Amino acid sequence: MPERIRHPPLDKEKMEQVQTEIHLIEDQCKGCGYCIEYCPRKVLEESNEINARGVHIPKVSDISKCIMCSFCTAVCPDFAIFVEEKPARKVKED
Amino acid sequence: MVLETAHPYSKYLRAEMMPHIWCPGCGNGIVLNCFAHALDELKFDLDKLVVVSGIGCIGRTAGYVNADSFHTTHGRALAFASGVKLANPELEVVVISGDGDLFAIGGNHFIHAARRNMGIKVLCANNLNYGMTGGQQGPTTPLESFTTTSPYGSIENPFNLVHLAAASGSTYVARWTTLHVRRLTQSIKKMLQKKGFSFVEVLAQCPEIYGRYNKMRSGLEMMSWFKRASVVENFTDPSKAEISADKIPVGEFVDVEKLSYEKMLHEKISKINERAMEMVK
Amino acid sequence: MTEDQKQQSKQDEPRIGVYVCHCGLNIAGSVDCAEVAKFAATLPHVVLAQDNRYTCSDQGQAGIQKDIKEKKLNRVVVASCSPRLHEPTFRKTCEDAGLNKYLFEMANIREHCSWVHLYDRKAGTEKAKDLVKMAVAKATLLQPAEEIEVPITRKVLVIGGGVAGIQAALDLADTGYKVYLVEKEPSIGGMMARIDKTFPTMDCSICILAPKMSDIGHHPNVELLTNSEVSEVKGYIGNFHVKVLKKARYVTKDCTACGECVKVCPIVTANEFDVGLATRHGIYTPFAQAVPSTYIIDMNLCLNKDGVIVCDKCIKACERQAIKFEMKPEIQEMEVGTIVVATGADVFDPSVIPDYGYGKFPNVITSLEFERLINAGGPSGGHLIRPSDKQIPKRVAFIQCVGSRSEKTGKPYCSNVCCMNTIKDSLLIKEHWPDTEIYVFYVDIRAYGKGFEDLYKRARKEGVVFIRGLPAEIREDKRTHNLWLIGENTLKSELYRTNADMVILSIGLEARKDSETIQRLLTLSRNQDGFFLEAHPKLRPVDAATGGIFFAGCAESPKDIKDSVTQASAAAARAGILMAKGKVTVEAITPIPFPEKCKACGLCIKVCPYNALTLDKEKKRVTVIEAACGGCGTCAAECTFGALTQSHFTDEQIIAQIDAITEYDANKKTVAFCCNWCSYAGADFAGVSRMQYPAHARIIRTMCSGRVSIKFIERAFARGAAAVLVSGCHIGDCHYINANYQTQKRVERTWKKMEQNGLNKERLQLLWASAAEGEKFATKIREMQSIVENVKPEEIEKTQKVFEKALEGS
Amino acid sequence: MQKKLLTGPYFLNGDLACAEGALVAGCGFFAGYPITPATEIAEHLSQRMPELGRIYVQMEDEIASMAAIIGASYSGLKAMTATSGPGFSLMQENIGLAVMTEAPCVIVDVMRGGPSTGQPTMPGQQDVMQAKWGSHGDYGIIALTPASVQEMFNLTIEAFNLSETYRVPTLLMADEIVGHMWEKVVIPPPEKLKIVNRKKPQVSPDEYRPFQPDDDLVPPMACFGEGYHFHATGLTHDESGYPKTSSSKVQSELVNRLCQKIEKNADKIIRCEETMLDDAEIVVVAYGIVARAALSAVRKARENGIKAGLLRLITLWPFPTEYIGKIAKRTHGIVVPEMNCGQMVREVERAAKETPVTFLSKLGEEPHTPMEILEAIKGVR
Repeated sequence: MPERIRHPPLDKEKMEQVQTEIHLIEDQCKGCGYCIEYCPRKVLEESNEINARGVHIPKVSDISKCIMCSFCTAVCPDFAIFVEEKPARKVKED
Repeated sequence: MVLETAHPYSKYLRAEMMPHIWCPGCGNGIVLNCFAHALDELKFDLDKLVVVSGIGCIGRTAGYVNADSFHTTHGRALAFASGVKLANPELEVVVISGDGDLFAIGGNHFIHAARRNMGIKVLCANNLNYGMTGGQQGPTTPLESFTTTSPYGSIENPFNLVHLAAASGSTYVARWTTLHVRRLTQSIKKMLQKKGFSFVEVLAQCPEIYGRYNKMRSGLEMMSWFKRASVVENFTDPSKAEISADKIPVGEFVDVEKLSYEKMLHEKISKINERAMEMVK
Repeated sequence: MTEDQKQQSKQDEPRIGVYVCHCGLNIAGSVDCAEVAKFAATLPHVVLAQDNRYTCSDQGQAGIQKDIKEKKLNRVVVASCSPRLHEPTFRKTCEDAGLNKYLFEMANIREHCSWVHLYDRKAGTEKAKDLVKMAVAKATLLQPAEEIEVPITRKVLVIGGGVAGIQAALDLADTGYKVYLVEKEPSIGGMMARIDKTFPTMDCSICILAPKMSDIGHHPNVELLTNSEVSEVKGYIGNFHVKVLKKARYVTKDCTACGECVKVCPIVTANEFDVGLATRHGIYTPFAQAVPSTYIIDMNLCLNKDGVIVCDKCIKACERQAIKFEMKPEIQEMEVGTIVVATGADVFDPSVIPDYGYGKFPNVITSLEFERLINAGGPSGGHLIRPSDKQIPKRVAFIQCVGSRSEKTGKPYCSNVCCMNTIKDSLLIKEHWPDTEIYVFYVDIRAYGKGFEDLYKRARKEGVVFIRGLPAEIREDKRTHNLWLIGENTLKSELYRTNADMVILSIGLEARKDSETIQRLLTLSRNQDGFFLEAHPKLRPVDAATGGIFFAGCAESPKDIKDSVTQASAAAARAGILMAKGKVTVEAITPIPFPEKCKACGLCIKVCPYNALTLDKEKKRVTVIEAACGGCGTCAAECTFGALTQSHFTDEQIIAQIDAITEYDANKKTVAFCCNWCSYAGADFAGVSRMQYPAHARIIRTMCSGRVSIKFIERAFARGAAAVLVSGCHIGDCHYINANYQTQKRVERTWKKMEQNGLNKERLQLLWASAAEGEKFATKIREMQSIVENVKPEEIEKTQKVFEKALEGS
Repeated sequence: MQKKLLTGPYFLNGDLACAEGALVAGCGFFAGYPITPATEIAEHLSQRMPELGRIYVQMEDEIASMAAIIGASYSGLKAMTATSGPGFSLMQENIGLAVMTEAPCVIVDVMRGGPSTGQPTMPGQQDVMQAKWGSHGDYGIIALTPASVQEMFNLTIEAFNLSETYRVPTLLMADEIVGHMWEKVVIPPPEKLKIVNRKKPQVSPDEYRPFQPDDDLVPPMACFGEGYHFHATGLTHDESGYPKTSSSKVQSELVNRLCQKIEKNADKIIRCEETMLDDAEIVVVAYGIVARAALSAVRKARENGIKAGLLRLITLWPFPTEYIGKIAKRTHGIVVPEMNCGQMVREVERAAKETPVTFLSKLGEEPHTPMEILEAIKGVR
């Protein structure tokens, strides 16, 4: 039933995305690119900033897309990235 | 970047040893990551954990885990671990080593430890070659692939580690690649809770050497090979689980219960010991 | 037919009996039947010609049977109504009298003559004579034929798991047949599962549906394939080879629907089942009573959609280990004998009507959204609340015929259910919140069914105000989000400005967007509203034109639950007949090969839509698989070497009809070819609707327009015909899948030839007209009138010379 | 101690005495592999260990046995293995690991005729150099050698005590005859025996550095499961135990310590038995089964008026170089009978400097007879 959905759900606050913050231990990153490649929401992208090892470290393109699945943390071979939840801001009335 | 909050798994790693020596994109880092994640999910008592590893890139893991750890001579991790486990069965003994260490020079110790169903958990990072010494052909190097000692393409039929482990008698056998981090973590958790000899093989990419010689120069390319070729085939026949260029059968292959060696030994000893004590009285 | 009858009728001279029917005044009113009968008597091989009031009556039929026996008739022609109506009847009459039923021909002097030339008795009578002459010419060449029998697989495929599909499946399964029920959504239940109460009985809809749903879930004879779609259907009546794409559910049957996985799933989206008014997670079940109860993962939203298991929260939460991301879609193949199409209908999207502000004003909702809000299991727990401020409205307005009975929205039909639905809804509101003011803006209240009128009276008694006249526009007070309905009360012919807290648009039903795929898969045809076309609106309401396929529920046209269930049981019964018999006879209109003339060029094989022909290159012959043949005749038309013709529509028989038309005054006539399923039925429809058009056309019936070979067109022109009309089904609607593509090609080739030779190509017309487009057919005939009148004799002579080669071998 | 330990006189062969010695010494773990002439040690312990609630396991090969006892040692148990020449060679790499990780353990080598498979049932003293130099790299090692069944018992206990004290693998270099001959053994009651256990760390896990030595150069030893979370590796490591493979300072400090640990304490480790040595002009230096013949040869020499004396080595390594040097100065000549082609004799020569050393070699199933040694003594003049 692919109807056109016109009204937002009555309990739309449930759709509110969790607020997250991505921490990067810059100099531990070896630039393998796994976190960038396999983030399901493409939150990360390669920055042109170079770290102490001379590799391009990842940077956040759009933090709002992050859903805190923490796959970047799990797939990072160098324990250089992890995600933490920020206290959810008050849902502003649209 | 907020620095004071530490990485969630930092309490499982020896801070002074970080960062580790593995090459950019090496799969061993992910194996260690999943191992730490499994320990975290089990709220594992690190005082009870002993990590033993042999010689090779993955051999350095013992040094990185914040628990009692031992770095044995090449191939002897399992024999050493048997001593540790029998001496103190309360210890959770985990051998983290490589395909060369466990199945070439250490092959004899592997099949016997499995045969005896020694209560040891084996986490094998299979990077398809001898990485530490510069990329020589190993016991799992795929047919016709190039290494520093098979410059014309390897002519040796590689081991099917899943089949070998199952045939030798291990009570839990699973294989994942470093792309299946979620299910690898669950398999490691399950392995840590198993009683007898349990074995998890992790296909870990070695882009710097094996990848370079076999048209998969970057970690990402090897990861996409894993994604393209891996097929989840839980509890299918281990003998059919060969790894080939276009198919990597992954999943859990064996999950049975068998009385572990140390349990049988200590039960027998306590029985004999009691009888001996009566006779003495 | 016994052996001796065959010998006897082959050698004998044709002894034709012609019966011209008055059909009361339907024919006699505008055609001089006696004169036609007298004329028929003069035709060659006609040994008896008479006219009578009702040939199709029992005495009429008995008369024919008496003549066959006494007068040794070996051919019968009846000039009366459309063969689509009574050919089967008269064929049976001949068969019962011992005459092979293929030695019978009809002349359609009612729908194609008397009813369309009511005010031109002379032209009508002349045309009737011609039609009889054509029938006699064909009858002379008719040969006896034997129908072959095809076995029916005793299994049935039901497409669509709404109440209609469920009822049909249960009936058939209870009869003992194996039923495959294919449902596209994760659960069966369809539209009825989303409704709160039903009318007129005010039952709780899901409470009466759920038991049937669980019966389906546990029935030993029903194999339920949810989250699946029919991907391919081959074969023919009794022997359908079906492929169903079973999309992956990613949750196995071990799931006990405990819901632990939903608690941990990070993905949240709008639940389509609640029309988006409630949320659901990435892993979900559409509603509590879903059958099967197994949960499903929406792989478009799940984080693991690219094949990498990024998030395993649900796997860890599931004790039964029922979640398997490695599931893959599979194709399941099955052999079935019959198919029931119960694909239901969509609801109309009122956002295309800007004046009502649906989608802009929050408090304008549709009746389906109302059903979910008033439903205890729905998003608001059964409280009718205004989406803007979640308050219970004091003044509610219903607007009827939104997306029904309106040309503007392209939905001219009445959707049957909206009036009663609104009455029921108003009573529901009065029941919960008695002091709510309710206004219903309607055009006509259609409470036609059993118990409907009582409900309507009760509503009015409860104080529901019915105002005749739909509002022209709805305006919103931006601050309070209340609404102003501005329109005209047509009974008091005064304007009204009604204020309402909430407006419910009583939306109609429309054909499903994907019914086009089902149509193509099963070679069905649809009416202009997009609903599937039944074989005959009166006599075969649940059969599809294609044998072995039946309809149930809103797929055939909008209807309420009671009618859907009734139709479902009817469809089940109809399918049961075929499967109980276990065999069906195939009409003897399959191709007849002449091996000696065959060049093994393979052209015929290329055009056959049913690949019912196989070519043996070495022996240079073509063999026919009768059971697979649909009977369109396209192959016969394609063969230029005369190595293939179609039984009962042979080249000679059609040419005899062309020659009969063009025997005299050819320059004033149009030779028209119409296909049995569409344009011929369209012409019948024009007759039934008494559309008047000039009498210059003479219609030759073929099973498909693909049967009309270039030779016939050229022959008609060579015989001096003023114009030729070739007509058939719309491209894509062809009863024989794509046979009419060949018609298009042949007419275009003839146009090119006419242009090259300087002929006026307007004299050859091509018309696609469906069975319902009588108006379109009549308009074409009126247009061609001027062409026929302005054709100069020189043009005709020149045409005759150009096409004289077509006269060889006549 | 479990009551089941033997006390009092018993008639045993060397292997059984060694086994009982291990039990008395508190050996909690034995891993072995069958090899003549040491199999009886394993067989006996497989019977006795369970009675005392201790662990016996037979591994797939000697390499595994050696690795296993290091593991058991690091799990807090005293551990032992027993083998013969071929097994001893296989064990060398892991003996090196035990040295590098300073794992206390005892390896019994009941020597037989070599090289290679050699004479499995015949005596030999051909592994003594392998005992010192068998594994690669420089390191200190302790090797004792019994000459009687009683000594098989005593020296096994002594070997455990030394290995626990100095955290070093300690070798017991017996030979086939000592292993297989039956003699009377007196087993003192437990309280009479001096049993030494390894030093335990006195600091908290955060301050503990697993390879930080005390002044005796021996670091206190934490074991697995005690919450210290320490790391031990065969790689060159500093006091923290973590690998430091590219620092020459760390390498030299570590290797020197591993050597000095034994050399500096040599006087506390070395044991010899002297007979009629004070006025001896000719000294016979011998060990193991050969020393018994040498004793009667010396006595016969004295009967023949020759001032002969016997120095029987009980500690092969560290070698008593100075001591022999001193003796050599006061004697005319030294006779060294060995059942090999000259191994310990080299050390004696090095220690004796100018004093002439006559080497008396003998191979095969028969050790030297007293007469042969006597002739050699006479020949010195």
